[in-house]
Amino acid sequence: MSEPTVPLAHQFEEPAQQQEAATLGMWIFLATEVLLFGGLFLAYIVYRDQAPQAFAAASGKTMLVAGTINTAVLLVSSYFVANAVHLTTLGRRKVVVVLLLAAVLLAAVFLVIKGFEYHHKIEEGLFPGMNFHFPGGQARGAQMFFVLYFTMTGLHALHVAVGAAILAVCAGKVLLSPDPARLATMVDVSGLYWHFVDIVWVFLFPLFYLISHRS
Amino acid sequence: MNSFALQAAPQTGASELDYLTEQRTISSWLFTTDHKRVGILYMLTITLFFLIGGIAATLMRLELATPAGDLMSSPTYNKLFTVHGVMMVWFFLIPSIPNVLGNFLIPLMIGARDVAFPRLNIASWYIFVCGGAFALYAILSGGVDTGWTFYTPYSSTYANGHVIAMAVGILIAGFSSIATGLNFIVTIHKMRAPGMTWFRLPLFIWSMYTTSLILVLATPVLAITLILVSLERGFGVGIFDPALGGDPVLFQHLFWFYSHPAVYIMILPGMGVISELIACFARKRIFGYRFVAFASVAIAVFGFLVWGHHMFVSSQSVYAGMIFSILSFLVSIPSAIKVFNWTATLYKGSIRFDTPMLYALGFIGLFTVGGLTGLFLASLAMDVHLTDTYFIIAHFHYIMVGGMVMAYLGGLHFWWPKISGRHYPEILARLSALTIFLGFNLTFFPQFVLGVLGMPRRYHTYPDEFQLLNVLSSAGASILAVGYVLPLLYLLWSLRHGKRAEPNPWGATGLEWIAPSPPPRDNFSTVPIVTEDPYAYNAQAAEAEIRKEEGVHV
Amino acid sequence: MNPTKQNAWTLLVLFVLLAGTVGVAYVDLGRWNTVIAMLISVMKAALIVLVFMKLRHSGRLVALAFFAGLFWLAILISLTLGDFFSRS
Amino acid sequence: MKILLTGTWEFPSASEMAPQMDALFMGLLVISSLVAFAVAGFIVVFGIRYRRGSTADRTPGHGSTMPIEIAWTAVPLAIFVALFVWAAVLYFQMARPPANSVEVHVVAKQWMWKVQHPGGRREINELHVPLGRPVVLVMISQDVIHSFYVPAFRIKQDVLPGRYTRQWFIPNRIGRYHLFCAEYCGTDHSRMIGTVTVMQPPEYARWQETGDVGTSMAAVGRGLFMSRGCSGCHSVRSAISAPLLDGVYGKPVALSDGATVIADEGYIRDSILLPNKQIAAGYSPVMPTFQGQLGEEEVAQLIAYIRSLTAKPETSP
Ligand code: HEA
Ligand code: HEA
Ligand code: HEC
Ligand code: CUA
Ligand SMILES: [Cu+2]
Repeated sequence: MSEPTVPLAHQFEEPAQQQEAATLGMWIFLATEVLLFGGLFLAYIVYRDQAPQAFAAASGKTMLVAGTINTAVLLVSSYFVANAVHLTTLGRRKVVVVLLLAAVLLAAVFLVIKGFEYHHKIEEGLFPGMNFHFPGGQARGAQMFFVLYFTMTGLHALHVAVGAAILAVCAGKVLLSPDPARLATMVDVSGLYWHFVDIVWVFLFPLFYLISHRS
Repeated sequence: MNSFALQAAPQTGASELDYLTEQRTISSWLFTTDHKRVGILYMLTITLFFLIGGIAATLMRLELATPAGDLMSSPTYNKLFTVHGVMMVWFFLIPSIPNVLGNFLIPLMIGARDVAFPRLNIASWYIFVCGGAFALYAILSGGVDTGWTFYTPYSSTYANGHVIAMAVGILIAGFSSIATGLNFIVTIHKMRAPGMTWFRLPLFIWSMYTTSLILVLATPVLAITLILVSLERGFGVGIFDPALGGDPVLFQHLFWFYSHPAVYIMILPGMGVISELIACFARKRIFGYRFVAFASVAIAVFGFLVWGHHMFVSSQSVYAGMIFSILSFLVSIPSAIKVFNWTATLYKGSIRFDTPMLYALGFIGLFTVGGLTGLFLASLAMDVHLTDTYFIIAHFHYIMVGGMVMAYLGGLHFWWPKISGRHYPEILARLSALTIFLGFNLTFFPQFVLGVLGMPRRYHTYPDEFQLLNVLSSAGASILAVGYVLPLLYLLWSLRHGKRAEPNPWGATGLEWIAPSPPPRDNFSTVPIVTEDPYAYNAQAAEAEIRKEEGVHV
Repeated sequence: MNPTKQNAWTLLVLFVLLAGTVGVAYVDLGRWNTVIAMLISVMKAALIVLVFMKLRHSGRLVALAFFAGLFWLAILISLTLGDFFSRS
Repeated sequence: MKILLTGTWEFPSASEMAPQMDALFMGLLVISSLVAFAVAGFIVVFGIRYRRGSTADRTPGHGSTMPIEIAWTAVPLAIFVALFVWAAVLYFQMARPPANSVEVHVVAKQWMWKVQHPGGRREINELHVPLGRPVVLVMISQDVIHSFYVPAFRIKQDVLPGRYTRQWFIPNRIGRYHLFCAEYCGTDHSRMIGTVTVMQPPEYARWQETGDVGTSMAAVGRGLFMSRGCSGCHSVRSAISAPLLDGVYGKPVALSDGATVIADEGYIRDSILLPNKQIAAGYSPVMPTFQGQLGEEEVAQLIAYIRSLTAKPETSP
């Protein structure tokens, strides 16, 4: 870690201080993200408690296969990024670039699948507010389910897109840097963000896709 | 005078250029990453927003001078108090001390060259300005009439005007708060000079640290709440509107989960400033330093547990109400500790009544009144009668205007020589501090009475019997306005004509006072090393010195 | 163990957990379905945080920052639900 | 000027709760004033005594500051707990209406109060109540949140859309008092005001008979029950399997998801407007929603009718 070549910004005294500051900053930022999504999770609990059956019925309309694939996609991408972070410290430029770009590609796959699901929902008349209809008399609760579904997965998808952009920038910088090991902190911190995006999905997945898929 | 207990070479500034003169172009300001310049940029912006909020207040008070709604229509009045609340809370008071004095002082006080993330710092200002632009757009293109609390389903379904633009503006300003809070936390953790241990930090730093904690942990919830309101309003999807399957009380929980802690964002920084001022002008080490420091932490943490006291008549469960009520009482204990410790600091001091000290003493009195009336509101049954009346308005103006704005002005005067390198005219300054104190009390004390008598807030017209008190309040407001305009004028005047300031005009302790006035870009030529506790004041020595001077004169 | 190997093992376990959570959804356990699903999610999240995000090696302060986020979320949720669930 | 001066300080107290509230207020006021004046007093005394250049003794004290810190933490704490208990007990009382109350229905809408008495008389922005009898207001809003506030009674309660809230009082002084909407509700919030008139019970009884009297709320509800087709299903002769509503009110109802709820106003209102929210056990969810077809007042009348089917001995009027 202690590469003497890391450029030191004028406000810092030593590289370790700079690196710790960046890491701490990112973790605090992630704490704020927890609370950003947290408000939505609270709404989810309150409304699911008010209409448990409607939520179960509505959950039946989500695409379990697509959701499962997407979960796997994000997990694998996280794995790539974790490796990329480690290998950056070793200065392994080529592998790192490949891993980061693979993660970006997986992010794109995720978004495409998500887009496909959205499209399907809208076709089916399950987009709230746009002549929403839901059979079986549970329309009210089901609509709330889909309000939360679109808001929460939408906000998450936004994070995926931002995260992918950050990873792409990292890949570019690593590629062009004469000494990739210098970029360890940057890749590390970007990776933290990416893993967090993954974690959010780990919770969204069962809450939306797995309420009722009983055979 | 006071020894600084520093092992660094004396900081020389004579040959260096200071942060103001180092570069003079506009673009050097717009692209600056210097924490001091960012502080100045914030100062200019929030002054603008304060004036907008103040003009709205002036118009409201004019309207309320008569019971009939004769000066303006009720939609206009409703838009005015919304503009007033939004501007004053999010665009003036929340960023006031943190972003102006905090930005300027934190690195200086902890002996750093800058904050941890200077580029994030200037970015937060741009984000803030961007949020302000949205809010101004919402105001100019017809206004918003929801009140600063945006209660659903009114805001999401029934309100007039550009609610979404306003919400987005506040949301964006919120991200600027988050950036600032994050920056301060990391700075205070990682950038302290050698020897600057936690218990050697000035209490201002403790208060900024705890404020940042709230900024970072509460603001995201406001962000998501405003997003949901905007979605409901924009797309007609039901989230909070019961007609669409939502629950309006959930909105109130989310909103107050942010907004109650936010009121502590609007007082903790003020408390920090007051601790500095009291110690300096009483020439005494602050009484119970650790208690005051931990009181800040306690307020920040326990402040998150009491939000339901805004919802005692909202149909919240009786049991939840009881929990929130007792916790509201408990969170008042640390404030009590602070008030008592400040008062005790005066004991056996050598007290000077310079302008900043006048503000500080005014703060203690008015904050105490505001806080004590908060206890009325935390008392469950009492709040049933008092909620949504002018008693509430008086309660929070006593704390926010009588407390925080006083502290901001006091701090501004105290550090003005450091910030600008100039002295302000002392007599005029004392006079306006007095004007503000008198005007303030005349404006807001009658409102307590109005509230007890039952006058509801957000009323454009009111029954005749409330007129006398309203007239008094409006009269007070005009005195208050004069009191605010004066500092604006003489501080500007002093930039050019004020006496030049030496590095430490007050004989204060603290690292910021060993840097030249104004400080150079990197604050310290050599990093200071701290070996002693803060507030190394000595009242006896100060008195002895006076005796010596007098002896010379005789 | 070297980090890349550790990451690989972690991924494997994550996949097993994923399969588990989907599988359990096909068994009707009443309200336990949700409980189990959430437990599995917490396990997955913990793995990601501890291994991929290296929280184990990041020091107390960093851990504190992250747990502050979780703790405050717990405050938000528990006190709000306290109201909703105690209404008569 | 006359307007300015007359009546400014008049502050009527017209309910049994009011004196208790005023006592609480005085208690808070006395304690707060003592504290505030003590703090201010110390500041003034220290400010004079230890002003710069005064000859007061400034030798630093010795000993620990711990005892005094503990003292000024513990004493307020004790006071706070006492205040909390005092106010909480009162609040709890305010949340529990006595059983024998007159029940008055209030519907709030932008920007008026519509009141309906059990006897059928309706009024707008007025509320007439009998002296000395407990009155419960059962309130609901048709649009946004309002708040029903009568300063002379020291009571206030938000009125929500989609859910009933209630508050009660025992008026104990004849007179006319302000009624305010206290929750901001839009343009004419400040004009959503009215008067509460407290009358002698006989006078109140007479008043109920005159003016805009319809038949009693329950009787109107009965008419609606027939004309809106409820009776088509909810009757012994019906071909559809729907629960008979006699005696439902106030009783526990088993739901299809296994839960049990008490059939109060809120439940019955939901059954009419959101029939699929909770399904009575053993029935299929075939009841259509009446959302958009029935206003809140009509729903209140239907509820009054369904309540009247629960043949409980009515308390004497
Ligand atoms: C900076 C802002 C600020 C601060 C610091 C506070 C501090 C407090 N506030 Fe206030 N409050 C607001 C701003 C603030 N408030 C605003 C803006 C609103 C209205 C929002 C809206 O609806 O628009 C509001 C509304 C509000 C309500 C809701 C009223 C309602 O709408 O029904 C309540 C209820 O409990 C309350 C209570 C308190 C309490 C108990 C404190 C305590 O923290 C105060 C603690 C301080 C002291 C108590 C004084 C010092 C103590 C002593 C000297 C000790 C000794 C005392 C004794 C032994 C008795 N406040
Ligand atoms: C946070 C800080 C803050 C500050 C500093 C103030 C400052 C003032 N406020 Fe406050 N106020 C709030 C926060 C604040 N307010 C909030 C949150 C609300 C609730 C809103 C809601 O209900 O949604 C509120 C509501 C509120 C009301 C109640 C409205 C209602 O419910 O109907 C009133 C009424 O008197 C009022 C008055 C004032 C006055 C007279 C000042 C004065 O201190 C202002 C004095 C300042 C100036 C006058 C500007 C400087 C002078 C000039 C620029 C001179 C030139 C201008 C002219 C000649 C016009 N405010
Ligand atoms: C198409 C037939 C039908 C009509 C018309 C109808 N209902 Fe119902 N109602 C039902 C059925 C079936 C149930 C039981 C299932 C349920 O709870 O939804 C029910 C349940 C109820 C309940 C809950 C009773 C309980 O025991 O839980 C109430 C109250 C009620 N209806 C009132 C009304 C009123 C008032 C109207 C007219 C405005 C009305 N209904 C019109 C079929 C009907
Ligand atoms: Cu109705 Cu305010
Ligand atoms: Cu509060």
